[in-house]
Amino acid sequence: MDKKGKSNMPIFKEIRFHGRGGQGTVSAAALMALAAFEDGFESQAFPKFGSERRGAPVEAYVRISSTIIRAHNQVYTPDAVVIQDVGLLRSEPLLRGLKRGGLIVLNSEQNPGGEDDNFRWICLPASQIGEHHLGRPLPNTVLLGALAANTEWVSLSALEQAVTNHLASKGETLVKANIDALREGYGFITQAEEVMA
Amino acid sequence: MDKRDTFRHNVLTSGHRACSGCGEAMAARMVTDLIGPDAIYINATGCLQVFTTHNQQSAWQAPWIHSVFANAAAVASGVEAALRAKGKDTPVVVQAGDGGTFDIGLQCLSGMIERGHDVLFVCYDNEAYMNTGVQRSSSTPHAVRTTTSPPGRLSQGKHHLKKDVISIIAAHHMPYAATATIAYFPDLKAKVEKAMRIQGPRFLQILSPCPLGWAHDSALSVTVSRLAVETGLFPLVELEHGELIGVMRLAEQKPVEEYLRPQGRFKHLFGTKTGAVELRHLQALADARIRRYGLLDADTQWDTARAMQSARHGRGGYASSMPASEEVKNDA
Amino acid sequence: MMPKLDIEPGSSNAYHTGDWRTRQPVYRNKWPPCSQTCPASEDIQAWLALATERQWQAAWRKLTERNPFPATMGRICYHACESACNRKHLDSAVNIHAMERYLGDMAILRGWDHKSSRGTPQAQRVAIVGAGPAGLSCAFQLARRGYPVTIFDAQAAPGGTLNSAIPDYRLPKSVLAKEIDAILALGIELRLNSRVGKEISEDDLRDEFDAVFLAIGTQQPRPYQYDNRPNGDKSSHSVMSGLEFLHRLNRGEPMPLPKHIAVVGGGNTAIDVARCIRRLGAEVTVICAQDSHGNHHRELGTEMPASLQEVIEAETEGVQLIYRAGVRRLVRSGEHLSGIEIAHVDQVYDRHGNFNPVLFDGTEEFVPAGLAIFAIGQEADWQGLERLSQATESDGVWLGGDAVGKSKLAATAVGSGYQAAMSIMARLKGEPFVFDAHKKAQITFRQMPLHYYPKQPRHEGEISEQRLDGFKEVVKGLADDDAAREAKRCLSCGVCFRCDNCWHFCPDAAVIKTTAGYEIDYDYCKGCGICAQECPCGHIDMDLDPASARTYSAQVLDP
Amino acid sequence: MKKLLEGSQAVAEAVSLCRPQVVAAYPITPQTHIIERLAQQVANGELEAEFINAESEFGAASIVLGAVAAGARAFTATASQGLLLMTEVLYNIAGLRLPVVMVCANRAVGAPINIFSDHQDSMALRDSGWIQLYVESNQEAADSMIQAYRIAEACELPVMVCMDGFFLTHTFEPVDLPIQAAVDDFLPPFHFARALDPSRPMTLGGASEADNYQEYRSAQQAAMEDAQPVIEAFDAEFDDQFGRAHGGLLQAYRLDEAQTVLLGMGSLMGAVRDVVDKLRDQGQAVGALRLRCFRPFPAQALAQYLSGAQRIIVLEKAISIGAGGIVAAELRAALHQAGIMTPVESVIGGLGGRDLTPEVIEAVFQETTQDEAGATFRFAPDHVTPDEPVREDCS
Repeated sequence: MDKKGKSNMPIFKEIRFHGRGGQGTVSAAALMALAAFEDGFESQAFPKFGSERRGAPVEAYVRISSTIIRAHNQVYTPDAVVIQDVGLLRSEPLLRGLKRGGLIVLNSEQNPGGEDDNFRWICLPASQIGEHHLGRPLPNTVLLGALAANTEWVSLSALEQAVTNHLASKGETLVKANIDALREGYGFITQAEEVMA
Repeated sequence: MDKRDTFRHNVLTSGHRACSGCGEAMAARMVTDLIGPDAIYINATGCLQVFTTHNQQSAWQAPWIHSVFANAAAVASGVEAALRAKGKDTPVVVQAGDGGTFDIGLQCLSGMIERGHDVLFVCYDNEAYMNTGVQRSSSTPHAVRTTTSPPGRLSQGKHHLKKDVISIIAAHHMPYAATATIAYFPDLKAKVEKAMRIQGPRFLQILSPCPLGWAHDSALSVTVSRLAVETGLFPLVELEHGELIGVMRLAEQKPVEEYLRPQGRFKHLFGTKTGAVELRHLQALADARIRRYGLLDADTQWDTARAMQSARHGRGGYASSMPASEEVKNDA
Repeated sequence: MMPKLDIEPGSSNAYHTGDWRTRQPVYRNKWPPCSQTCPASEDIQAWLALATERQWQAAWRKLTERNPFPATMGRICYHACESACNRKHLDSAVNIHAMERYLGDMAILRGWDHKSSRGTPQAQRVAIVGAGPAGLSCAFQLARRGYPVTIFDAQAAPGGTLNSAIPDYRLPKSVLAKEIDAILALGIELRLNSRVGKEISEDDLRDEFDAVFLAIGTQQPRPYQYDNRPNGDKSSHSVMSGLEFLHRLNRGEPMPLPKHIAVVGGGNTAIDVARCIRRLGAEVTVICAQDSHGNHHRELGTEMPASLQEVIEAETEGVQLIYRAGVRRLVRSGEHLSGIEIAHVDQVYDRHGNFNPVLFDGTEEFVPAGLAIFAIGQEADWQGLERLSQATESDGVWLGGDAVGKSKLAATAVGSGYQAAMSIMARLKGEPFVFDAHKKAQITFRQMPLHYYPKQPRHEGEISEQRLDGFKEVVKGLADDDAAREAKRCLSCGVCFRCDNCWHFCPDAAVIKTTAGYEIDYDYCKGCGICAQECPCGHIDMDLDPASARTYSAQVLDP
Repeated sequence: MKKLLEGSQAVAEAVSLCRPQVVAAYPITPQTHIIERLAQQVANGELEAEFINAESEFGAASIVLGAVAAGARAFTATASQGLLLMTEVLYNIAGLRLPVVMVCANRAVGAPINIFSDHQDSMALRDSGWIQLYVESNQEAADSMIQAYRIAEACELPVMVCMDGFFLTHTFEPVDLPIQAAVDDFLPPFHFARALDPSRPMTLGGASEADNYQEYRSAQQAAMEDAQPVIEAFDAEFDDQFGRAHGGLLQAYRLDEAQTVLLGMGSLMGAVRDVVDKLRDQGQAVGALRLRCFRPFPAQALAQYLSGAQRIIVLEKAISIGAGGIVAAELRAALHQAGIMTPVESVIGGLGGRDLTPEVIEAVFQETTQDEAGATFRFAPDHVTPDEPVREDCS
C-alpha cells in the first residue's frame, strides 16, 4: 500500500482494546499505532491509566489520524472495539460509546448474541490461533490481523513491520510466530458486504 | 452472620484487587485472621494498601490506616502511645512490603523498635517493588531480573545481595523477630501467636511470592515459597533479644535450581556461561545460609516435612456419595 | 457529594473479582487407582475411610457391596490395588489386602450377616451354573435385591477353584466356607453334584428360569506337549498338570513324591504348586519361559505373570526358579523320569501376542526331576452346555467368570459376577445397563503434592515361624490397633479429607468453610489455581470458566 | 528520525543523549518507565553511567546532589509523594546552586492516595528555587531534556521538567529523536567550576546568618530572572539546530485578534488547541497561550501577550488549598502590575486524573454566568461518559 496515497486520505479513527492484565492488551494497542505510523499516519496509543493487576480488566486506546494528534484525552466514542477475552462481557460495558456501524472484533468462536444491527461483529477463536502459533493462548496479534483485514485502516505489511520492530529484542522465533498469528487473523474477513472506509 | 465469616473473621475479606494468586494477599489474610479484628492496623504504601482500598471500597474489617510510604512504623508509634495514654491495650500491627521495611521505611522502623513501642511489624517480603511494576529493592536477591536490574550485555540481573534485614532488626536486641512464609501455615500461625503474646516491638518477615514479579504461574505461589525454604535460600528462624532461638530444620535440602526454574525472574541465568556462574553463586549463598543457621543439623523436631503435613480433620474417602455405588439407588 | 473520609469495613465485597476469572476451581471426586485396578471394583477408599474411624461393620458393609469374600480375597487376591496405590510414591502402598482380610475375619468372628441388606422380593428367577466366586458373587448381588436364585454345581462342595485349587496355607477351608455360608444365608438355593446335561437339562434351565448365568470356571488343564506326546498320557506317574496336583492335594489324596520335582510355568498356579511341594518336603525347580520381575521386563512385556509377592515367598521357602527357559524334552530312564532338558527361550510371544516360545539350539541344560508338573493354564469344559454357551444375553443367558475373559483372578470372577447380576437385573427390569466403574476420572500421584502426607511405615500381618511345617496359614492377620492405623495411611486420593488447605491458601477468601466441607465463592474466585495446586489429594480441578473463551497463560512476564 | 515512542522512553532516550554520568532513582508510578528504560540502557552498555537504585526518593535526590557536587552530570525522576519526600533536598540543591536536571511525572498528592495526573506535586515545589518547564507533548518532553541540561549548567540552577503522568509518560506518539552528534553539538560537556576536588579544596553548604542569608536568596532570584532570556535563547538555538521550538517561556496559539485567551500548562493544551480551532471555525475569536515556563514566572511576557485580551480563562490542574488557582493568582498579580485590569477567570480541573476533554474545555468557554461574588475560581464541569453505545455514525 502506498504510504503517501494513504496519508493523503483524511481519516481519524479511535479504537479501544479490552483485555486482562497479562494478555498483551497494551502491546496490541502499541502495535496498531506503530503500524499506522509505518503507513504514514499520525498515531497515538496509551493504556487506561492506572496500575495493571494480573487478571484484572485492562483497556488501551489507539488514535489514527491523517493530521497531527494533539489531544491526550482518553477515547470515549471509538470506531472499533477489540475484545481479547469474551469473559469480560459479563461485567464490563464493553460497547459503551461505540459508534453506530462500529466494528467489534471479539475473541470468541461464536457471536455471543450480538444481534445488534448497529454494529459489525467479527468473532474468531484468537486464543486457539495464538496458542497454535505461539504456544501460549495469546490472542493479541491474531485480533490485530482481523482488525486490519476488516477495516483497512492499517496495512498488513505495516503490522508485520511493527511486530518485527517491536519484538526484535525477543528474538526471531517470536517475531515469526507473531507474524504467522497476525496473518492467520488477517484471514478472518467479515461476511458483511463492505469494509469501512 | 455471613456464612463466609463462620470459621474465621476474614479481617481481609473478598473483593480486593490483588493479582490472581497473590502471595501477599494470602499472607496478609492469614496474619490478620490470626490476630483478629480487635487490633489497629497501620499499612505502609504498597500493593497491599492499593489493592485492599480501591476507590471508596475497603477490604478490611478492622480499624486500618494508611499514611505514606516511609512512615508506617512512626504512625504506629503514635497510635500505640495514644492507646497507652488512654489506658487501652488494643494490639497495634504494622503491615508493610519489603520497600516499606528494607528501604524507605527502615529509619522509622528502627526508631520504633529502639523506643520499645508495643507494636508488631509485619513485613510481606516479595523481594521487589511490585506495586509500581517490579523494580528492584534491597530485598531483591542476587541476579534477579527486575525492570531496574535488567539483564543485558553487561548485566546478569541485580548485582547486589539481598539485604539481611532480620539480622539488622534483631541487632536492636528486641523481644522477638522471626521469618516465616505462606507455605508453612502451622509455622506461621505459631509465630504470629507467639508474637502476639510478647510485649514490646516484634518483627515478622514473611516471604510472599508475587506471580507477576517473580513471573511464575499464579497457581505456584505456595509451591515456590516452600522451595525457597527447602533450598535454604530463605531460612525460617526465630530470634529473641538478638539471639537465635530456633530454626526450621530442612528435612531434605533441595538444589536451588528447583526453586529458580519455575520463576521467570531467573530465566536469563539458564543456558549461558555467565548465567551459570550466578547459578553457582546462588547455590553457594543457599549453602552458606544453611551452614550459618545450622538448617540441616539443628536439634529440633520442627522440620520442613513436619510443618507441611495437613491436619486430617475429617475422614476422607466420602466416595460413598460417588455414583459408583448403584446399590444406593437400587437398595432403596 | 462529599466522598467519605472513613470507608465502611468490608465494602470491597461489592466488587466481584470473580469476573476476572478464566479458569475455575471445581471440587470433584476422583476414582482412585486402587478402585480403578480392583477387578471387583471395590470402593476401597470408602471402606478404608470408615475403618479409620473404627466403624468396622460399616466398613465391612461398604466392602461387601462389591465383594462378599473379604476374608477370602484378603488372603488370596494378588492385590493389583496395592501395585497401583499412589502411596507407594511416598513410602509404601497401603496394606489393602490385610485390611480387607481384617474386616472379613472380624465379620466371621462376630457373625455379621448380609440379611439386613435384603431388598424387596422379586418374582423372576435366576439360575446360576457354577458355585465358584463368579457364580456366588452374582447370586449374592441378586439375592440381596430380592431375586430367587438357584445355583447348580457339578462338584460336591461350593467354591469352585477357591475350594479345589487354593492350598490351605494361603486359604484355610473354614474361612471360605464361612463366607459362602453367609452368602447362601440370603436364601440362595444350592444344588450340588448337579451337572447341566446330566442332572439337569439345558432345556429345563431355560424353561424354569428367567435368566441363566454360566460361570463354570476352568476345570480342565490346557493341553501340553512334549516328545510329541500329548498330555493324555495319564498313565504316567511322572507327568501331571498343576491343577490335578492341587485337586488331589486338596482332596487329601496321598501322593508319593520323588526328591526332585520340576514345575513348568510362570503363573500363580505354578508358584502355588511349587510352594505346596516344599511343604511336602521335596526340592522343586520352576521352569519359567518369561523373565523375572522388574521394570525393564515389565516394559518389554516379558515379565512372568505370577505375583511378585508369591515369587518372593516361594524363594524364601526354597523354591528354585529358572527364567527364560523352555522344555525341550523329558529325559526318561524306562518309565521313570530322570529329568527334563531345557533350553534358552529367545522369544516368548509371537507377533500376535500369543505364547509361543522359540528355543535356541545348543543351549540345552539338564534339570533333574522325578516328576514334571505342567502348570501352563487351564480351560473351561463346555461339555453339556453346548447350546447354552452359544446363547446371548438377549436369550436370557449370561456368561462370566474364569470360563470367559483373559484374567483368571478370583477377584475378576467376583467382579464378573457383579456385572452379570447388574446386567441381568437391568434386563429383567427392562432398563439399559452401562457398567462404567472404570471410566471415571482417575487420579495419579502426579496430581497430588505428596509432601503434605507424613511418612508412616506399612503395617504387616505377622509371618508364621514354622511356615514349611505343614499347610498352616503363613501370614497372620493385622492387630486391631495396626488395622486402624493402616487405614489412616490411605491418602484419600481424589476425595476431600478436610485438610483446610484450600481454605487457608485462597488469597481472595473465596473458599468458604462450612460444617459440610467447602464451597467456592465464585463471586470472588479469580481462578489462580492455588487451591488445586495445593490440594493434597487432587480433589480440585481447574476447569475452563464457562464465561471465558479460552484460558490465558499467566506464566510469563509480558513485554 | 521520527519514531513512535512511549513518552517515558522518549525522555529516557533524550536523557541518554545528554550523556549523564550518574542516574539515581526510586520507583514511583508514573515515573517508572523512564528509569526502567535507563536501567536497561546501562545494562546493555548503551549508556555509560552509574545507575543507582536508591532506598528512597530522599536518597535519590541526595545522590544526584552529591554527584553534581562532585562534577558529574546527573539525572533523577520522580512524582507525587516522592517529590514531596525529596523536598528538603530539592531546596538544598537549589540553594547550593547545583545544576541538577530531573523529571517530575506529574501526579496527584495523597491523601487520599491517587496515582493519576495533576500538577499538585510540582506546584508545591514552586518556591524551591528550581526552574520548572511544563511540557505539552512527548516531543517537547524529549527536547526539553536536552535544553534543560544546557539551561541548568549555564545558569547554575536546577531544572525540573514537568510532564503529565500517564497522559504523556504512558502514551505512544511520534517523536523525532536527534542524533548523538547533534546533541553533543548543542550541549557541551559538563564542567562544574565548584566541583568537589582535592586539587581545589572548597567548602559547599556552609552555614549562613542573618547578615547574609537574604543575599543568597536575592542572588537566586536574580539568577532566575536572568534565566528567562537564556531559556528563550536556547529554545531558539534549538530551533535553529533541530528545526523545532517549544515556545521558550510561553507558546501562543492563534492569539492574533483573540478576544478570549485560554491559558494553561502541560498536556491539556493539546486539547485546548483543538478547541480553539473548532471555535475559530465557528467564528469565535479565541486563542490559547501555553505557560511552558512556570518558574521563573514570565510576568512581563505574559502581560505583553495578554494586553489585548477581553477575556482570560486560566485552566489549571492544581489548587492552593485555601486560596484557589495558583497560576491565575500569579497572573492576576502580573497583569495588575502591568496595569492590565482584564478579569482572570480561574478554572480548576483535572485533579487526580480527571480528564479535561475538548468537550469540557468548550463548556468552560461557553460558561458565561458570572462567578459567585467573592469566588476567586470555579471547578471545571465533568466530562459525561456515554455508558450506552452512541448513535453517532462512523464516518
